[in-house]
Amino acid sequence: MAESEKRRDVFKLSRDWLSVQEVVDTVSSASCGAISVFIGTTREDKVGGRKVIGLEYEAYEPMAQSEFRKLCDDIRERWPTVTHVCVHHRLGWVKVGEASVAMAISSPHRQDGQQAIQHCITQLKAHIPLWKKEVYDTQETSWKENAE
Amino acid sequence: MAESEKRRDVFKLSRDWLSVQEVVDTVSSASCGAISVFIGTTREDKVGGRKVIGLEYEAYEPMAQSEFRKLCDDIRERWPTVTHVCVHHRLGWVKVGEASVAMAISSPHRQDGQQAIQHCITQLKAHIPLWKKEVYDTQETSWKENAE
Amino acid sequence: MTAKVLVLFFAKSAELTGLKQEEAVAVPTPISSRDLWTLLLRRHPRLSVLQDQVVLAVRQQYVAIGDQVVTLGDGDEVAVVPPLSGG
Amino acid sequence: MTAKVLVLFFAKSAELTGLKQEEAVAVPTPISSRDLWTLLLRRHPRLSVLQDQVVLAVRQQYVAIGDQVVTLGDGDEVAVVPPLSGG
Repeated sequence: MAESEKRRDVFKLSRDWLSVQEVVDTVSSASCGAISVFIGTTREDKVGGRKVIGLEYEAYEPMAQSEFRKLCDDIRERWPTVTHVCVHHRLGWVKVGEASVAMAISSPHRQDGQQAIQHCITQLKAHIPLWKKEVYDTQETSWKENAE
Repeated sequence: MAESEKRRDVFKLSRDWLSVQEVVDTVSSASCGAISVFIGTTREDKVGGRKVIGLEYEAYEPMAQSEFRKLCDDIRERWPTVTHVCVHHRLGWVKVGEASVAMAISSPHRQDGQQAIQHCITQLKAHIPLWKKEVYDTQETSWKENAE
Repeated sequence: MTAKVLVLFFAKSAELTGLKQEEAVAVPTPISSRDLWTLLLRRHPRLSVLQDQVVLAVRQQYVAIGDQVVTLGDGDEVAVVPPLSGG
Repeated sequence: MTAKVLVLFFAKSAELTGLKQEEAVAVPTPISSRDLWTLLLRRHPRLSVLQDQVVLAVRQQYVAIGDQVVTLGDGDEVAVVPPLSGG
């Protein structure tokens, strides 16, 4: 990597549709041969005979930002070659089939980026203060809890 | 996954700029919670004092298609939950910083897709008949060879 | 001493209390996180369904419910953090 | 017997021969892949720089250079496959 290139850590909470291209463009760099990306979408699902029609997300926004910075520090300590990190996460209503999270990591070689992206989504689920409830076709709702 | 959903395996060789969004849209599915993506780009590099300005790709096109089908069969045997697979690869001139390959795999849960995408890029490099030569600022060129 | 803190409720805790936040809640300080949770439970008994699942965040740092003592100042943020479910 | 095959050259092999393909090349059949490579080397001696790196593809299936015997028919594709470098 060029000594001069500043590493970017970008976290955005968004009420709009997520652009994968924007997330990828945010991490791209002439010094990187690899961009690893993960997109989490709302799965069509039946829970006890009720159909999930979408999810409703909320965040503790300033703390989500600070936990993201900690997560990036952790990633860079484990994989020092990681160049840029970008995570966009939805807030509010996300209907079935839409992306709720899109993240990308650039690195000179692919192995580091691929390990880092897996760590990033696992740690996001464990540590970034975000919550979702499932909304069913019956109008009922249920707060979810990430396994761990 | 809905029993009725037909699994898609899409391979495209393209002389144009690759659209990450198109690759992602090709694999998206209401039954999938996870889309794993890998993008390989041309790195800015110096080789023996010469600067790489781009790559020139060629393919044995019909055989690349048939090797891709074999690769998809192999992926589905290893990770039966993999839903759709899409790989777009550039041909011809690719300048530094542009994507030469973009691939996406959808799956109900993320672990399978993340392992499958790593296997997909590794096996593509080892088995799909594609070649690149580096083109330097001196106008010299050099055919590359994937490690392994 | 007593501090007047801002208490934030998220996700199920906001549904249970009917509140997103409560301003200028008087809290003794220093206080263990367990006593702080007990104080919140007294104000909002319905939060008891979150018992054993919840953690707190004090000035945007996670604090498990237990013996850890926190020192609070006026205006500090104390958040009720139900199990996370981002991603 | 003799078959007239289509020989395809890719990457460095195309540069060395100056050809992308050669039509109706007469080749004895059946033939080992080693003998097939030797025949191609006689036609294009500059291909010898690829010795020990190259494989062939016969009807779009990889065949390592060695004792394996292939049976060829008129119009079959035989490709010279230098080390791959996709991705």
